[in-house]
Amino acid sequence: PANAAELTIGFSQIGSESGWRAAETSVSKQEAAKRKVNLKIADAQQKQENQIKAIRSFIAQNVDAIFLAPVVATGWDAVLKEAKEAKIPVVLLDRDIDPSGKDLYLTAVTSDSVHEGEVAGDWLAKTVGDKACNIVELQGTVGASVAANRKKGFDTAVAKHANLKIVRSQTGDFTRAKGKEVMESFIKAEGGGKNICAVYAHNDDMMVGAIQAMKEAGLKPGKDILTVSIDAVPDIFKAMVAGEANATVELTPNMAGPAFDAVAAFKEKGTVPPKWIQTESRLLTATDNPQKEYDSKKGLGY
Amino acid sequence: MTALLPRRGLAQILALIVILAVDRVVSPQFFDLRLQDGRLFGSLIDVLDRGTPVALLSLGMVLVIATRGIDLSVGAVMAICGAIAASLADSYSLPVVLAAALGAGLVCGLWNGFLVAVLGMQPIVATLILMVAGRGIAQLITEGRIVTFTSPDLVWLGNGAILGVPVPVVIALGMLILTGAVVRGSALGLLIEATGGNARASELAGVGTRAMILAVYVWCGVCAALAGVIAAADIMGADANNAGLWLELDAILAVVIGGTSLFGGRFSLVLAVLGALIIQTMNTGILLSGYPPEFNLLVKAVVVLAVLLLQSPKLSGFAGIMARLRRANP
Amino acid sequence: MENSLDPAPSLLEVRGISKSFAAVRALQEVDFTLRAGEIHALLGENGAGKSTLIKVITGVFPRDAGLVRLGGEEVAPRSAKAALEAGIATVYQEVNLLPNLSVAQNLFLDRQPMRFGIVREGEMRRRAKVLLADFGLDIDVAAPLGNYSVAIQHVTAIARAVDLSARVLILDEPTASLDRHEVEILFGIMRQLAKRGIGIVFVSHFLDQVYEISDRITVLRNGRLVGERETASLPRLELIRMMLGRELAETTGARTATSDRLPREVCASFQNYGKAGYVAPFNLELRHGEVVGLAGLLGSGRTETARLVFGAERADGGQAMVAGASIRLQSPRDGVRHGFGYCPEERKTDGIVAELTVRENIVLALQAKRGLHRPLSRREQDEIAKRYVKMLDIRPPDPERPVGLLSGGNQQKALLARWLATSPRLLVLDEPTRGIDVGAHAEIIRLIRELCDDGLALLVISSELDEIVTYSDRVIVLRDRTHVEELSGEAIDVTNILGAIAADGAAMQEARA
Amino acid sequence: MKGLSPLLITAIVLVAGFAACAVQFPNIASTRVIGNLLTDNAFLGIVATGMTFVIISGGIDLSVGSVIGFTTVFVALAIERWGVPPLVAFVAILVLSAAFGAAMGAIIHVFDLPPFIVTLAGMFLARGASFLLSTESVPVTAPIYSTVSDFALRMPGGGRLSAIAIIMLAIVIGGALLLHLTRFGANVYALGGNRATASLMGVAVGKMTVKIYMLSSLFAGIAGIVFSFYTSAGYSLSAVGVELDSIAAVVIGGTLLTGGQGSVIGTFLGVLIQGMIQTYINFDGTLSSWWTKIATGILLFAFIALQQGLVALARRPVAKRVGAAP
Ligand SMILES: Nc1ncnc2c1ncn2[C@@H]1O[C@H](COP(=O)(O)OP(=O)(O)OP(=O)(O)O)[C@@H](O)[C@H]1O
Ligand SMILES: Nc1ncnc2c1ncn2[C@@H]1O[C@H](COP(=O)(O)OP(=O)(O)OP(=O)(O)O)[C@@H](O)[C@H]1O
Ligand SMILES: [Mg+2]
Ligand SMILES: [Mg+2]
Repeated sequence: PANAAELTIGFSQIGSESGWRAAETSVSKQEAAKRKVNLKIADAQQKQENQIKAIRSFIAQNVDAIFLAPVVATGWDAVLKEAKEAKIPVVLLDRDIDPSGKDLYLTAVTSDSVHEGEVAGDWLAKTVGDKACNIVELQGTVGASVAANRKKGFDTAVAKHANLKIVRSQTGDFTRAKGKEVMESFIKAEGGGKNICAVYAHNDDMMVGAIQAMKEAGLKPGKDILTVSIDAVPDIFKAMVAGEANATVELTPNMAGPAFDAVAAFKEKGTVPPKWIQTESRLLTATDNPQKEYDSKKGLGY
Repeated sequence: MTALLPRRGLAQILALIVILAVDRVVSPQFFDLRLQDGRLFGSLIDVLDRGTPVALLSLGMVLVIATRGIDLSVGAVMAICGAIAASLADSYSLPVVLAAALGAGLVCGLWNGFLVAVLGMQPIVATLILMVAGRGIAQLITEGRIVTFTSPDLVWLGNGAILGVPVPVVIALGMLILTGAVVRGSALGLLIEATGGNARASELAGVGTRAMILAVYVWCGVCAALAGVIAAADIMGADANNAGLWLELDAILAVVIGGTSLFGGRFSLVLAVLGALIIQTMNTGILLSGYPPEFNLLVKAVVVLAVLLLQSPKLSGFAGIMARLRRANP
Repeated sequence: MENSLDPAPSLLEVRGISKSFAAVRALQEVDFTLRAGEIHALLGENGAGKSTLIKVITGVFPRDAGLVRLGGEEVAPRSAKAALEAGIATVYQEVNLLPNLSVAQNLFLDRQPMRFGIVREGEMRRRAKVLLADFGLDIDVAAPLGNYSVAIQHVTAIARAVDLSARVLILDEPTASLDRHEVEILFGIMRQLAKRGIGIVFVSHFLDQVYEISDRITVLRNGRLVGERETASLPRLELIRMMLGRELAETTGARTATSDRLPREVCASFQNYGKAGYVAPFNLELRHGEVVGLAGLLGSGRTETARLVFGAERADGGQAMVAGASIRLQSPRDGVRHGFGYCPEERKTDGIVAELTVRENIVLALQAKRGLHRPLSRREQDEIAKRYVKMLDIRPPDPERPVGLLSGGNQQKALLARWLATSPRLLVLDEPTRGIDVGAHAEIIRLIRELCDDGLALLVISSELDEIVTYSDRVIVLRDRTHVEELSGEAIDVTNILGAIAADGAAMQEARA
Repeated sequence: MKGLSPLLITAIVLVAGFAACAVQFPNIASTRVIGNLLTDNAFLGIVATGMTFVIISGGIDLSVGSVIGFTTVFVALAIERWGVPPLVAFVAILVLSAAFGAAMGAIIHVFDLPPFIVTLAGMFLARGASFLLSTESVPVTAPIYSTVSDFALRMPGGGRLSAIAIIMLAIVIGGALLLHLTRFGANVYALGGNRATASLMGVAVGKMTVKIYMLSSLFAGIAGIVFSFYTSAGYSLSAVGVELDSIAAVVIGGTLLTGGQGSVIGTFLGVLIQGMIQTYINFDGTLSSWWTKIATGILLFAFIALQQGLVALARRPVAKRVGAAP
C-alpha cells in the first residue's frame, strides 16, 4: 500500500484553452506540491483521443491514481475499464461523464455547470425585477458540453420569468476576441444596443471582450447593459471594480485538492468517497469586494 | 494600378457585391454609418476592422503561395508576436514594442524560409512544425494566461481611429500599398511569379530562387506579426491560446478566392485582400443574421463553394455561365 | 465495309475542321484524308496548326466545327482515351510520358497485363523489354522513366503508341530528339505497320525524313489547308513554298567567310574542368566570334558539358576563366553574372515559365541579371519584347500571350530571345533547332552566324550533324562522357565526325560480339 | 551500389526513435505500449491511408477530420435514437461518406477547382452538418460496441492487439496492395505525375479523381466508425485537426505533396512516428501544455530533418546510369 508521500498521480488535462484552465493546472501543481504528490500532467491539446492515449500510458506506467478532466462526457468506458483492470482508481475533475460508466471511477470532483447557468439566470431575474428585459447570449464553443449546460441552466431560470427574453444567441468560442466581435454585431443588430438590457456570457473572457465592444459603441456596460458571466477570472473583477461588470459565478480552479484528499484517504484507509464531490458555484457581484477577489486570484496562474 | 488589379477581378467584385446585398437583406441597418467618439461606427466598418488580421495574413500568404509554397504557421506567429507585444507594452515605448514583435515575426519567417529554401522541406510540413511549436512558444511567453496591458499607444493601434477610420484598417491599407510598391515597384513580383511558375527554369535563367523563397516567408512572418499585434491591441491583451487560431485556413482561402493558384505563379495582392473582405463580409453577415450558431459552418461552406464556382476556369465567371446558357437554348 | 474495291480506301477522313482559342483561329475548315496503309506527312511552319489538328481529331480539344470519319463511320471522341478506344493511337508532341512511373508502367499504363485484378509486374516488365528491344533499347524497365534522356522517353512513347495496335497511328514530331540510328529503327517499324494496313500520320520538320518515309504530304499554313500532294511528285522547293508561302533564302553550305578573320580573343576557358560521375575533366577554350559545336551520341555527355560550362552544375575540379582571370562558377547566377547564357534542351521543364507572358519570359534573365533594385520599366520591357518578337519572328506576335500557349518552335525562339536580351558574351545552345520549322531553322542558323560575327562566343549542341558542320568553326566530339576529339577548319565534315563517334560504336560492337 | 530507399530510412528513424525513448523510459519497450500505439492511432492510420492516395494523385483532402466527426455522430444517433441496427448504420454511413467524397471529386474535376479549397468547403460542410445532427455527445450502448472494444488478441507481454488495430492493419495492407499492385494504383501515380499527360495517355482522369476522393472519404468513414468504437460515442467535435495530422503522417512517410511519389507503408510508418512522439511526451509527463507543443514541434523537426538528411546522404553518390547506347 502506497504511502501518500510517494503517490504518483497521472493527470490527463484537457489543454490550456483558457485562463481558467491554466489556473486549474497551476493550482493542481501547487496542491500536489503541498501534499508531496508526484503529479504527471499530460496535456491533451483539446483532443479526446489524446486523453485516451494519456490514460493508457499512465496505466502502462502503473501510476497510483489517474485524474481525468474529460473533454467530453462520453466515450470513456473502454479505457476506464482498462484502468479498472489495472486496479488504478480514476478521479474525474471539473466535468462529469455519462452515467453508463459510474462504477468505472472513484469519484468526480466537479461543479454543476447547469446549476451555474441557473445561478446566473436567477441573479438576472432578481436584479431586473419585472421590467421587460432583452438578453443577448454569448455561447461557448458549439458542441462543448459546458456551453450546452450553461445555456440549459440559464434558459431554465429565464423561462420562469415572462419579462426576460433571450433575443440573440451566438457563439463566441469562449474567447475575448470573438466575444468582442459577436457583441459588436449584437449591438448593430439591436438598434445600436438600445434594445439590449443584459448580456449573458458562458465565460468571463467573452464578457471582457463584450465589455470593450459596448464601450466602443458608446454604451456603458454595467449600467446601460447588465452583465453576468461565469468562471470568476481576475479580469472580470477588474471590470467590476471599474463598474463595468455586474456579476459572475465562480468556478473554482481547485478541483485537484479535494481529489488528492479523496485518493489519499482511499489508498491509506480504504475510505470510499461519495460519487460526486460538488464544488460550490458562488455568485460574486460588485458588492462582494471585487478588489479583494482580484488580488486573491491574481497569482493563481489565470 | 493595373499591375495590382488585373482584368480577372470581376468575379471577386461580383461575389462581394452579392454577399453585401445578402447582408443588407438579413440586416437592414447593414449600410448605416455614424460617427461615434470620432470613429466611424457601423457594420461596414466592422467588416473592414475585423477583416484586417486575415487581410494582413493574406498579403504575406499570397506571396508565399505564388512561389508554390504555403504557410500554416501564420496563426501561431500571430500568437507569438501578440504575446511579445502585450508583455512589453506597459514597460517600453511603442516603437520598441513594435520592433520586438515584428522582429519576432521576421525570425519566424526566416525559420520557415530556411526549412523550405535551404533544407528543401515540403512547405506544408515545414510550416506545420512552427504551427505546432509556435503556439507553445506563445503560451510559454504568457504562461497560458491572457496578458493584459493598458499602454494607450498600443491600445490605439487596435481601437483608435484616423479621420474616423479605424487604425487597423489604415494599417492594412498601408501594408497593401507598401507590399504592392515593393513587389511591383521592384522586380520582385516578376521574379516571384517566375519562381512559382517554374522554379527550375527560373533558376537556370539566373533568378535566385532560394532568396525569393526566403524573402516571401520572411515577409509572411512580418505580416503575421503585424496581424498579431493588432489582434492583441484589439482586445487589450494577448490570448496565446486562441489568437490567430485556424486563421491560416482563412488566409489561404482568401488568397484562393483572390484567384491565385495554389500551384504558384501569377498572384494579385489586391484580390487576395478582396478575398479576405469577402470572407469577413460573409462572417459578419452570419453574426447579424441571428441564426443559431450551429448553422455557421454550413453557410460558410455553401458561400465558399458558390464563390469558387463563380470563378471556376470552366465557367470563367458570369461570362461563362451566360455563354453556356446561350449555347444550351439558342 | 464500303469501298472494298478501292485499293487504298480512306481510313481517316477529316472534313471542315475549325478550332479557335479565344481570338486565335488555330484551324479554319481543314480537310485531311488518311488512307489505310499509307504514311502521310503533315507539314507546316511552327504554329501552323498541326498539333492542334491532331488534338482535335483525338478529342483532346473540342472542335468548333467539322467532322471526323474513321473507316467510314463518324466518330467524335471526347478524350484521348475515347480516341484510343476508337482505334487512334497518338504520340503527342509535348508528351514525355510520366517521369515518375517506371518505363514498363509507362508502356502499359491503363492496359497492364492482369491476373485476379492484380497487375502482373513480371510479365509487364518482360513484355516491356521485348517491346523496347524492337527499338534497339536495352534498359532497366523498372527504373523511373525520368532517369532517362529525352530521347529514350520519346522512344518509349512511340513504342507505347505502336504497341496499342490501333488502326491509325499519329506521331507528332517523333524524331525531334532522336538520332539517326533510332530514326532508322522507327522508320523500319513504321513501314512494317503501314504494310499491315495501318494509316500513319507523321509530323516532322526534317524534310529529308519526310521524303524518305512518306507517301503523301498535307501542308497547313496559318491554320488553313494549303494542299495535299503525292510525295514523289512534289519537288522540295515547291514544298517549302507551300509551307512558308514564300521562297526560302539559300542556307546550306559551310562557313567560309569567317575563317580568315583575325585571330580571335579568348572569351572563356576551362582547364581540367569536370565532375566525377558526370563528365570527365576537359579543356575547352571558347573564343569571341567563334562557334564551337558539340557532337556525340545520346548520353555522351553533351548536355552535361553545357551545364558545367554555364554553371548549372558545379564542377568538382579544374578552373574556369574569363578574360584571363579565374572565376567562381557555382550556380546559374554566377554564369549569368559573367555574361553567359544557356538555352536548355528540355524547354518545357527547364526553359519557359508557361504561365508568364512572352514579354516576361524574354526579360526574365535580363531582369535577374540586373537585380531586384533595377527593375525594367514596363516601357523598357515592352520595347525589348517587341524587338525580339520581331527579330525572331515569334508568332503570334503578341508579347502579352502566355508563352505556354505558343507552339513549340515559337517557345524555343522566346527562349533564345531571353538570352539575347542579356547581351551575353557566351551563349550555350542545347539543341536550339529541335522542333523548329524549315523557315525558322534557317533563321536560327543565320542568327547563330550573325551573333558570332557580332563577336559572341557560342557553344552549340545538335544532333543534326549537317547543321553542326554548317556553322561550327570547331567541333568537339564526345563519347562516354569524355571529350575525345576536336576538329577544326577543313577537318569539319560529317564523315569525320561520324568517324570520331563511331570509333566507340565499333569498339562496342566488338565488345558485344 | 544502390542507396538505401527512403522507406527503409523512415523505418530506421522510427526504430531508432523507439530505441531512444525506451532507453529513457524502459516501460516503453513493451508489447503493451506497442499495442496501444496501434490502437490509439487506428483511426489515424486509416484516414492517412486514404490521404496517401489523394496526395499521390496530386490532391489533398482537408475534409477527413470532419467526416470522421460526422460519422461518429451519425452512427451514434442512428443506433441510439433512430433505432437502426448497427450494421445497417455502418453501411449507410459508408455509402454516405463515399458519396460525399465522390461529390467533392466531381466538383474538383468538372469545375477545375483546387482540391485544397473544395475539400476545405467539404470540411466546413461535414462539421456543420454534424452540429445540426447533435451538438451533444451521444453515448453508444449497443452490445456490438462493447464486444468490439473488448475483443483483443493478447500479445506476449500483456499487450493487446485490439479489434480496431486489426481493422487498421487490414486497411493499411489492403491500401498498400491497391496502390502498388492494381491498375487503379498505377493510375493514381499517373495522375500525380502529370494530370494532362495522364489524360493524353488514356487515363480517365475525371473518373479517377472522383474515385480517389471517394476512397479517401470512404476511409474517413471507416475511420469514423473505428473512432466511434474507440470512444463508444458520437461527438460533433471529434477528430478536429486530424486532417493535418494525417497529412503530416503521409508526408513524413515520404510521399511528395506535389504528387506522383509515395507509399502506403511509408504513411503507416509516419503514423507510428507521430504516435511515438505523443507516447514519449505522455511518458515524460512533466511537460506543461506549452512545452508539449514545443516538444512536439521539435521532435517533428528532428524526425523529418534526420530522415531527409539520411535520404540525401543515401543519394549522395549520384552514379548516374549510363545506359547502353545503341
Ligand atoms: N491551348 C491553346 N490555347 C490557345 N492557343 C493555342 C493553344 N494551343 C495552340 N494554340 C495556338 O494555336 C496555333 C497552332 O498551334 P499548334 O501547336 O497546332 O502549331 P504546330 O503546327 O503544331 O506548331 P509546331 O511545329 O511549333 O509544333 C498557335 O498559334 C498556338 O499559339
Ligand atoms: N542509350 C541510353 N541508354 C540508357 N541511358 C541513356 C542512354 N542515353 C542517355 N541515357 C541517359 O540519359 C541521361 C541524359 O543523357 P544526356 O542528356 O547526358 O545526353 P546528351 O549527351 O546530352 O545527349 P542529348 O542531349 O542528345 O540527349 C543520362 O543520364 C544518360 O545516362
Ligand atoms: Mg506542334
Ligand atoms: Mg542532352
